[in-house]
Amino acid sequence: MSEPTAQEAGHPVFPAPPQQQEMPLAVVKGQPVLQMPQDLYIPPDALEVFLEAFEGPLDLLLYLIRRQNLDILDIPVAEITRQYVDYIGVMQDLRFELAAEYLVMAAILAEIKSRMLLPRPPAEEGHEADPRAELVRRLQEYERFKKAAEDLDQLDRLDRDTALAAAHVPDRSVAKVPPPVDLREMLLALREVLKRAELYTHHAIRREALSVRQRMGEVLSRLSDRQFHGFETLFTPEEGRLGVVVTFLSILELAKEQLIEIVQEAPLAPIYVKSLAAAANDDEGEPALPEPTSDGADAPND
Amino acid sequence: MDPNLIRHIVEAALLAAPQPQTLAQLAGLFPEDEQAPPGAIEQAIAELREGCADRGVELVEVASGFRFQVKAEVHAWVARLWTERQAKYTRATLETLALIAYRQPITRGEIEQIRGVAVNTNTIKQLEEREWIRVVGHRDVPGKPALFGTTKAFLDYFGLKSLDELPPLAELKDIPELEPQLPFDITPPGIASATLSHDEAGEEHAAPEQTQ
Amino acid sequence: MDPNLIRHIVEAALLAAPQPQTLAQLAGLFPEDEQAPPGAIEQAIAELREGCADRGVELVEVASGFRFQVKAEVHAWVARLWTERQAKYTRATLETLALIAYRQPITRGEIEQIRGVAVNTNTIKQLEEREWIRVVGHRDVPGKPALFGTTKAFLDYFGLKSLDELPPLAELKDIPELEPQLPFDITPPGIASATLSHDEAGEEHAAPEQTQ
Repeated sequence: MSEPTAQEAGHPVFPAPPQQQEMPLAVVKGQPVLQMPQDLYIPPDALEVFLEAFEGPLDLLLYLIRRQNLDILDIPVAEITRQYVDYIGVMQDLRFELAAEYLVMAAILAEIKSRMLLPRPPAEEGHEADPRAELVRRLQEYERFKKAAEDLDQLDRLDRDTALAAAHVPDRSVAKVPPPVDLREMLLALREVLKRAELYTHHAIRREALSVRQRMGEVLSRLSDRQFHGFETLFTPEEGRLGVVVTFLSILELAKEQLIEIVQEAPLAPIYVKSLAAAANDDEGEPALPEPTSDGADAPND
Repeated sequence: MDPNLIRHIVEAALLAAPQPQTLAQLAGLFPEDEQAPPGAIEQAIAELREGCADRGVELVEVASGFRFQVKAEVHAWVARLWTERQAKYTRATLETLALIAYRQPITRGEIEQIRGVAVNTNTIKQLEEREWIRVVGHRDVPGKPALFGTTKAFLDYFGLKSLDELPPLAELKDIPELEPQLPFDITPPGIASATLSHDEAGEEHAAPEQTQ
Repeated sequence: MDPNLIRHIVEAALLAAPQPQTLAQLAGLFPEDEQAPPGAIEQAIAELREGCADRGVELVEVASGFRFQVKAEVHAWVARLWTERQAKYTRATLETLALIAYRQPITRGEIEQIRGVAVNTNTIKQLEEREWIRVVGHRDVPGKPALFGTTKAFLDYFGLKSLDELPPLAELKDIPELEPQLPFDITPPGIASATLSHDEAGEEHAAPEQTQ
């Protein structure tokens, strides 16, 4: 028996919990330890503190391994088990669900211990995993995230390390954004109108050069001061021949619709144009508009 | 104590505090054993105020203390943080807009004549507020009705150089394949008139005879 | 459009907005017909960032966009504005959060498996109420346990642009007392190997004693 487990054959060699001493709460391998907790032996009256100080049995085991150099192999299983069972009575007043996990850990340790003590069947020699492997893996895994939690806590975070900068906004009125309109939507709406218009009216809307319509509005705007303007001044030669023609057509159309007046005092004399549709009522806005119904009756000469 | 540090502290505190801060409150940020020298906070405030010349916020003093606030000149943009999308335009609005685009200059009465229903005042106002239509004059008939035309903003919005780029009316009638591509509901022609009456809440039906 | 005006608008908007703003959101402050030129907002951000060198605040980018925040070096003073506001988080909360952050999506059972203790319902609730974590799905196993992931608010709170910026997860550390005796080079058969291979995926099957 040269197995490492053989070394522990003589236990329990662990000293009893040192309740006779005042400060050290436990003694590990003969060394009194002042910090809480010292090893798996938890004095019942310290149990509550103990449970709060550690995040669970893995945390405790890690602590013991890293700080106390506890050899997991050197755990007196029988003693631990006996003590844990004793705790059950104490824990009834405490958070039992937390304590249960420590009991589970004790069971795991006991199981490891017992598996290591048992002789292995020769056939499985070399195949059976070390019973501690799973525990070690879990300890390592837990340690990573314990460290990650500490790193996370070190990050600059709002409220603790920084604060949002904000300026006052004197006017919090909500801006209204008009809806988007698809050109095709508008065209389709128009088509519907035209379909209905054909039902209601005898005159269909003719195809028109829209640039003339646009120019009509522009000419009217330029004439909005109700003054006579030189006929030539309405043209912009830079637009080229087509632009001149469009302007000319729009003037003819405006004249036909009696929206402008064209004056020539004598043959070959200068021609003047004046708006009959001047924006005289512009400033008066809505109230100046006639009733919609009478308005509708106003334009039969279309 | 470094005046720059004091200025940084005052600036950060004014930007972090939910309320305006008085000089006394600002002085209270410094621990007793490391008070800001007398006048240092006033000095920091003065410097911060000047430093706002080329910034989007300004440091102002109000009844309850000092605060940074958004400058009025950029408010129009900042206000868009709290935007509210208006509801989609109704069919009535789109029809009115289309008629103004294709038949300008046109009066409201003429639009009503073609549509067969009265045009809600809000419809016109909506389009005017969007600056897509404007009054280009008044027809010289009794009542002097306003003549509406479209604007450059209208052309810009739809990416048109001129109205000529709108499809001709004749073409419009012959493009049924337009329909399947449209993302919105197309009312089947059969029930179109019935549905249209619900388009706009305040829209009264004009008697069809009126348009003859 | 004047670059200074754009910078003022961006600065004012970032200080006026209750949340960090993305480049797209900032671009949305400009109306359709007067968009900021391409790259202008990025330029404004860069200038504002530089302009913070001699100020008490800084412009940072976090997961949900850009924001101004108090510089860490003056925060100690600014923090006196609030008497007791700094929530301290317990180790249980931080460990749970770290597991969700690094191992998401992860179930509560998987967290418990790694931590070796039950996760308090309040811990999860607290993290959910802070909107640092959320349920991102359910694992397709009996009981359909919820899978948790972190949110943008979590990244924002910790001043991170993405999960990539989390501190790297530590390497597995050797357990010195045990390691030399452990035959890790021998492939452990049976349950042990199955469990070990699930190292990264989060393990469902624990030792039977572990599960509640």
